[in-house]
Amino acid sequence: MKKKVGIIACSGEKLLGGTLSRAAARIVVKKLKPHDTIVLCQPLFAAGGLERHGGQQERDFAKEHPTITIEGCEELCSKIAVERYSGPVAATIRVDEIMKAHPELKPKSREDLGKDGLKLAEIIAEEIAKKVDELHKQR
Amino acid sequence: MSESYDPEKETFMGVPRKKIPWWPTIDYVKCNFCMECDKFCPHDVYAHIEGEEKKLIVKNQYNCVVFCRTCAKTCAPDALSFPNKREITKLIKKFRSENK
Amino acid sequence: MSKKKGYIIPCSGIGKVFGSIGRETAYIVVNELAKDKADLECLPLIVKGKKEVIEALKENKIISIDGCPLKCSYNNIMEKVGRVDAQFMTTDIVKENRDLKPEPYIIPIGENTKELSKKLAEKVAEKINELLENKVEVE
Amino acid sequence: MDKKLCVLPCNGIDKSLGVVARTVALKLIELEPEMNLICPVLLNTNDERYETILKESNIVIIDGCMTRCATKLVDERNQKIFKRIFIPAMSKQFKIKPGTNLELNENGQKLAEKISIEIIKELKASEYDEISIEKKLEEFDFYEITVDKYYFQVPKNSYFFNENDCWVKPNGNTALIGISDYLQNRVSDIMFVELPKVGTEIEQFDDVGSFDSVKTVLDLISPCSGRIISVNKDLKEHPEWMNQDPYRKGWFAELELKNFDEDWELLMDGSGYFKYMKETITKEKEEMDFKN
Repeated sequence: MKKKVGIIACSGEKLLGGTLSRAAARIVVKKLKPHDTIVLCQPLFAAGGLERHGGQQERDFAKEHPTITIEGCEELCSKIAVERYSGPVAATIRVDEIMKAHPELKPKSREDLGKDGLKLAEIIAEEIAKKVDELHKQR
Repeated sequence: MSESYDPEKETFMGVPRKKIPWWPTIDYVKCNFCMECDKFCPHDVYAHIEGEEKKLIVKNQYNCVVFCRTCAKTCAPDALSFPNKREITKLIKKFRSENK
Repeated sequence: MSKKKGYIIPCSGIGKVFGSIGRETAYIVVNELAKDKADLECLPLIVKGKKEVIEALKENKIISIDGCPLKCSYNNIMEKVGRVDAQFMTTDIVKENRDLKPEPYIIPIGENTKELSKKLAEKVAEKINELLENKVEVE
Repeated sequence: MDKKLCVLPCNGIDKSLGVVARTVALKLIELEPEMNLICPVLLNTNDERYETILKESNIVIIDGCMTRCATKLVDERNQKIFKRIFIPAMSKQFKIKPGTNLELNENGQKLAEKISIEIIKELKASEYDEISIEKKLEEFDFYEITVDKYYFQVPKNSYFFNENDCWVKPNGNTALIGISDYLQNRVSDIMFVELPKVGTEIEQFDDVGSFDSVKTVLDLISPCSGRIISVNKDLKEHPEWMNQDPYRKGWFAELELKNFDEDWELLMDGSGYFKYMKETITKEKEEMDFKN
């Protein structure tokens, strides 16, 4: 049985990169790889085992399953959180790099991605899906 | 539930699902085809029929969860009805005692 | 009125619509209702412990917006900064407007979700004015 | 005060803030003799002795400064927290500066006094003393299965289930009813509850009130027959308890049982329901595969 891959979007609220990373994560988990991936929430890693349904589940899951973080900017918040509370990250996707690789696509804003933004989110999502397949091949 | 849910095999409290007459009945006088019930039900009990006078029918009645009446709650014109729960409980008890 | 600002920290909820209401609220306040008096910060950056951000928060007013009882924004800010001046729950605004059921989809958010975010944004903006006019501390 | 409580101050003896933290703890156990004092040094060195007390009680944590040693001591444990006290924040709130000398001056004493009184006041106001029907539900043994990142728990004994994922916990001729961990997970964040009217007579499998989330509205389908003698009014303010603690704090209604021994025949015990629940989860997974 293939192990599920944890997707942790940086979901930073301040930057366009955050909105894109969140959108891409949802496309992967809902459309491209619904059976092989699950979304984990970055702040929950630190919020830890607050209530019973707290982040303890994020930490435990990330210890036993491969994880891919989607970073909206160079701060790499998700990667750092996962490595601090659970363990090494299997792969990291840099949204800002993909944006640079597609100058023709100009997302509208962090509030509203617009057509170009959604297309970019699709491209990022495909990149993640490819990584998921690679991870499953390695298993 | 999709094809993988096979009413033949399914049981409820040990009684074959096919033996329990539990599903919604649509009162087509009241029903305004708002489709709220179909939107609510996660078990594909209802189905849309294009171009028919009765645009909504109960297609997979055995997908319906016994004793669950929540779709009737979402029905504004109150057009959905279910069998009497006490009769159904009696029927289940009778079946179980006969097949102990 | 102090030149200070109100920093809004919405939670990064990604799986449910409650997170989106928090972000949408923050954008409305920062872009419209309290234009020069409010700003927002990425919660993952605070979780990561970015010094500049934490220092900036300390000198200003901090408003957390959370989407579920785990309160990752509130708890992580208390952990890393030690103070939250006002906390909001998007679930409260949903409870107060039972007729406005938020749509479950997130990209893009539905009309009810936008409406709820506007209502919450008004409350948050009002609170920021209160905090910045030191009404709260004077009592 | 029926819920056990303990207090854990930090052990900062090199700063007045730490001394204030300790003084608050000492004042608390004076004002509230039932409260246990947890020694941070002993907890740090060998904490078997504290194992039971910590497990059964909620804790008041008092940190003297930003290093937060008391919080760190408790952080790794899945400990129920009643209140976190951060002395610098309190000093700002009460506008009293404890000064720097380690022998607490008059201000330091006053600050410690004010903080302990506030904690006691909050204690009294919290559910511990309120005469809301605080159901004394002890710890319970449970089966557990993890699916992706969600835990699904089922108590091993004294709870009985119907196939609509609702439970009954009989106790003499009365019983509590509620929803299972599986059902609360499937419905997700519960926002509103419609509690039944006290005094209503119900038959087994009747619907007894309902609970709404953004996703759906569901009725609680009663596993047993009887008369409603009380309802969990706290759920009006805290519907999320049904999600966080579905078998205890999230209880829904209390009934006076009518013929439970007959109802019982149509119910499953903990192990039976755990098996049934696992089958439902696998069926749902297969279905998801089918759909993709």
